[in-house]
Amino acid sequence: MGKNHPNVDDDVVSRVRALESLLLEKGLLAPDAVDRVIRHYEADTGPMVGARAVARAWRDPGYKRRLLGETTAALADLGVEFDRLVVVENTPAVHNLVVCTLCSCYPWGVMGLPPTWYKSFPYRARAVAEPRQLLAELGLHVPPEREIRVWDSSAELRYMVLPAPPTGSENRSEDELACLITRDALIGVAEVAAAG
Amino acid sequence: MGKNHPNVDDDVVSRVRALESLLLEKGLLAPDAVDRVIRHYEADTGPMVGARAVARAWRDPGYKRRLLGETTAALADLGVEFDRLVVVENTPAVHNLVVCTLCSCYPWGVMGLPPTWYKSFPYRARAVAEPRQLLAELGLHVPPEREIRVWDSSAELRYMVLPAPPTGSENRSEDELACLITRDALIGVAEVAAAG
Amino acid sequence: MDGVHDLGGMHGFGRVDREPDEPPFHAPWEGAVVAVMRASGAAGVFNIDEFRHSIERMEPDRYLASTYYERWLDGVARLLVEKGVVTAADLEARTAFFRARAGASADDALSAPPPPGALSPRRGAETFFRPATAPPRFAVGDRVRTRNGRARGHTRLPRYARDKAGVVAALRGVCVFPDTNAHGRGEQPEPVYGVGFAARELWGDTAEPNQQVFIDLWESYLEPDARRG
Amino acid sequence: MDGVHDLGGMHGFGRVDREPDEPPFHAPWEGAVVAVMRASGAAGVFNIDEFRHSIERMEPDRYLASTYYERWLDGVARLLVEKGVVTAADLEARTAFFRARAGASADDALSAPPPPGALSPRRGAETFFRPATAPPRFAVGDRVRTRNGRARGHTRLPRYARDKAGVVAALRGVCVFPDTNAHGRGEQPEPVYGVGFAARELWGDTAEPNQQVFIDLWESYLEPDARRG
Repeated sequence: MGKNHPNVDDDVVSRVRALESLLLEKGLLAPDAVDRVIRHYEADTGPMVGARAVARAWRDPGYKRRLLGETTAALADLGVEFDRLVVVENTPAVHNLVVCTLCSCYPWGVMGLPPTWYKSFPYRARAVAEPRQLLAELGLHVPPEREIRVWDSSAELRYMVLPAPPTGSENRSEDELACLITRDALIGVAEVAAAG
Repeated sequence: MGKNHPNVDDDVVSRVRALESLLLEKGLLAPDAVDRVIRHYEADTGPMVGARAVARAWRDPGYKRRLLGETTAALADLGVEFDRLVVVENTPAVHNLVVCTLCSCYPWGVMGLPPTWYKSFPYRARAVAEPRQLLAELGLHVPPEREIRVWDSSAELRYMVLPAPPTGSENRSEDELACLITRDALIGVAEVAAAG
Repeated sequence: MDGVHDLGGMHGFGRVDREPDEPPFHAPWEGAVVAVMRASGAAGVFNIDEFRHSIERMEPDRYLASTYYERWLDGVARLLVEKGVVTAADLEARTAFFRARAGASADDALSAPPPPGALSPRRGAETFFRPATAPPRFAVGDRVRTRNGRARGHTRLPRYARDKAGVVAALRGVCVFPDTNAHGRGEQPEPVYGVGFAARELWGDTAEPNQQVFIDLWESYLEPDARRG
Repeated sequence: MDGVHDLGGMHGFGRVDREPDEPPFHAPWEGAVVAVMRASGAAGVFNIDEFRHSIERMEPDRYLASTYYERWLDGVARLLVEKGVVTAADLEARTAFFRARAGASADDALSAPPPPGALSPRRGAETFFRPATAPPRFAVGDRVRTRNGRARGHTRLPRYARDKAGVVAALRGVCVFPDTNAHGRGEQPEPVYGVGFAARELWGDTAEPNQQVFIDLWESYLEPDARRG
């Protein structure tokens, strides 16, 4: 069924160690490279850059226009260098959903590591062909009159959803709003809920 | 890669025994059913019915017309009850090839058990899309001016190729000819070679 | 369903290897699977379309990692459990019994002799043809186009031949319809047509030259071809 | 290539399960695979298209039985061997070394300190855009049709979107062409178009209502749409 979780498989671990050690030996891998990668993603988990961009867009109509129309510049405002993001906006008429059917392309530089379910075979298989049913199974009911646009990340462009702000967002700061924005909402499998 | 040969896997063997014994217990399986199946196919291996029909067709133009046009009746002449065979004739202009892409349908009643390669994933995948290259890899070079017709056994019809007779066939008896006709020739991945 | 079983045109499976002097079965259990499948079919536990669909429902990675008779085993076992002939618990327990007793024969697990009256599997008597109830919609020579889209359940219209134009080459008779028969919705017989497709229609400019593919297709897979390519 | 990785529209994979509070990596070796992949890429051993194609070349049953980072591991290892950076024999021997020494760290196999000068992986600096050398063939609003047929090698035109009509929704810029770049035939940059397809065009009458799919497609995947459906 396509495992979501790795075997604690000695052979896999040994093979990774072998590659690591051979590349170390040949001077292709820096001694601290593995630790750096792991520390980077453990420190910088989740979609914080994307969430900050969305929160700012909700508060600032000018930034929202830039995020949608001059995305690379809008990300540079947040200190992020990423020249191939496309931001797609949810509206009352349109719900957006992001997938990569051929592999698992995802905007790592903006949204961190992709979650395992995004990389799973059922998600890759079903999102383009039965998104409404899939979203309903995930708890998001999109009414039939609302169009679903699915973005299959087949080239080097990467996609992020600009979700609708939750009710009451006008009374919250950008930082408070950013904390409400989940990775799932930036992929399009959830809405952003108002916090209690 | 899709194994061609079974694991000597205790679990598979145990599971088969379990089904066998549960069906015996419930009176759904006759005590001698397994032995009968195995003895039947060990005694009656290979494509003998099909080979006899082809050999007769080579010797007898009237039988050939019947085999191509009234196939069920022509098989009944050989004592075989099979109401859904289609016989396709190789000619200088046309080479025929039989496959089943969706499972591994095959005329068991006429040609015995299908060979493992016929049921293999590469054969099922490639025969409809790159038959000329596939046949060349199997040693049968079909010149570009000769059309290849591939028969994908998607319904309950079953297909058998009527190959071209080898040179010198007019000097041989029907029984001698039948012995020259291989299963591979009846599927369309080989020609019938004249014996030395 | 559009599963990994629908292999026509797929890449990545390597070369076709032929085994010289291949035996009928590579182990006796393969013959036993054939006997179990036939006995279950003869007893009316399932029909051939349910059987094919059961195999298609294997987990995709297991389908691709299994041999032909391993797939049969999986398909038969699933149906025997789904149809309530055996329980999953009984099957697991009995499997464990034999796993602990290598070399035991099937009746070693029986506390009494098997009941009489079991059917011996027979071959060849079954027919899939049914009487025509209406004239066929298409005639030899008609240009037809196959249905577009995904198959909701079992189907015999391969994915590589969806939304493609072909020519009716033969009327094959009226046959049981797998798409309903596999799902307990009856035989609903339909005319079957032998349809020829130019390789170029199926495979575009990656087609080999001078090739056709013929596929036997049920009437509801087809519509008249309105477009000319 | 049209392999099992091309999953859009396939059935048989079950439900999507989300893991609550999923950690960044489920084990440290996953992070090590990311580091090894990035270091090899940064050293110019392979490009991203070669890497994707390498993963696609896994044996199909193993692809479907592996996790995401297991597939990365397979893809990286294959390329490092094919490119001659490590030999298959060295990789097997080193793997055996660590299999016999659970818990050993990577440098335990080294007889001398690693040479200086290794690159640290960097992120974000790479761009896939290239200067335009010719005007784009299509404009926003143009009706286009995707190429029919099988992919000979690596491609980013999914199988479910072959021989389908859509409308150009956006010009994405000129980008490295994966179909050549994955095979050592150069970057051969082409305009990329965001093309919208009605779900009904892709999935026929099995489509859900009111849906479009947008796919970014290179110019040579497209031709002007001559037919009107």
